[in-house]
Amino acid sequence: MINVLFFGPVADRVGAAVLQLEHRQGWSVKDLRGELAQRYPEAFDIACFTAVDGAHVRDLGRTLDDGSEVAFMAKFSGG
Amino acid sequence: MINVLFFGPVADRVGAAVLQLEHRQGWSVKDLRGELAQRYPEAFDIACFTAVDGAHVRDLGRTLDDGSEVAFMAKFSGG
Amino acid sequence: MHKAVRIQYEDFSTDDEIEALRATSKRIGGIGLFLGCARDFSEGREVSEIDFDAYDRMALSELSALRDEAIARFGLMGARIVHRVGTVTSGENIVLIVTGAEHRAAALDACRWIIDELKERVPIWKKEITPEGDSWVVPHP
Amino acid sequence: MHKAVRIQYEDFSTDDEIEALRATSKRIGGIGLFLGCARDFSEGREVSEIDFDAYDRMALSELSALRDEAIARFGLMGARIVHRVGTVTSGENIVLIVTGAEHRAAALDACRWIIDELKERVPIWKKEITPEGDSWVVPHP
Repeated sequence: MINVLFFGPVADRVGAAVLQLEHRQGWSVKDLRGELAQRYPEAFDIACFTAVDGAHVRDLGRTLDDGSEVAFMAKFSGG
Repeated sequence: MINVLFFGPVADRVGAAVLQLEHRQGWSVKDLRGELAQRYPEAFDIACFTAVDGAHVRDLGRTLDDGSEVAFMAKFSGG
Repeated sequence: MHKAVRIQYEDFSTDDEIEALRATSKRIGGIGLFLGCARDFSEGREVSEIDFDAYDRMALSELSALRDEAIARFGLMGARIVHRVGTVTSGENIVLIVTGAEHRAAALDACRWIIDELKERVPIWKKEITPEGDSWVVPHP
Repeated sequence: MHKAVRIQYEDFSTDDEIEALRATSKRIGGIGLFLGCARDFSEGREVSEIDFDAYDRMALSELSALRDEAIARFGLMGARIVHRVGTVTSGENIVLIVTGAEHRAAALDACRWIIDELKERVPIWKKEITPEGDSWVVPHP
């Protein structure tokens, strides 16, 4: 299972804070992003940062282990 | 009368915080400084700032009015 | 004693954080502090409150990493960072950064660096609640 | 209410000064603060206390001028400066600067500018009391 997390403006546009997807062998962050962006195009318009298991990920080619937690995030506005 | 004020390290070297001197017509800050520097050379070695009536003075040629308050001060070390 | 890096719903006390920082060393000569507050105006609109959402787990680990980096980079004797989440009313505290160093330059430079980096790196989002409606804040580039 | 610029023998409260600053405007989004403390070490010597002497009248007017200049230069909504004189024991507060602005950069830049200028322009002198004797501090050039 892959846990996908959304926060703030992205969660508003998806209409959910968490999605659970079946894990697929060899699936990359990019593959996951592509599939979700088709379902939630408005949310992914503003999702410019990605984290896997709580750490920033820049290489979207990285494959996802079963049980991963993936967050697609809008530009931060804390502080 | 001219009130001459000393503080901190300069007061320590003069051995006093206040001196009162008779006012002399046409006397400048420089004249006053010269006379006091002869009496207290060690104090005036470190007296690098001068104030008249509570304001920094850079033009030592300025003449002193009767009743002036003059301070000869070491480099500041507050904060 | 509170932890040096926190994300919390409750307000915090600047005095308590300063005291906790000082308790770490008697060699601290300069303390820098930045306190972010909720303004009642933002770009011409009246703001009654601000709602914060955060990726708590990641925000905490990013804040801890920021603190460690600041301590190493500026030679700090200590640093504390507290950020609120949930609803913050106009005029209230949002974020507090406190840094302690031997001298003033390091303390103030570190404070500035931490708040700048926090805004870039820490997954927290704010929504402004105004009489005309709510909107997520889009940071300037 | 305490004045915004003071020279005093008594200690001060950072929370009180922050509250007084905030009371001046609800548009303050960022508060910068610098707190100078008496360290127990200075250039390798143990320091038990620091004695401050000041040209009170001139120091106050220089501090007021500094505050006005900082408000104009950085577009501050408020600023407060408190400096202690007399005897300050190791670990205690010496000087507090608090600045409030719409945004963080102005608040922190102003804080830094005020403490730097204060050291150059305000007639206050410190003497360190150590087990080996007392000595007036000679500032670095």
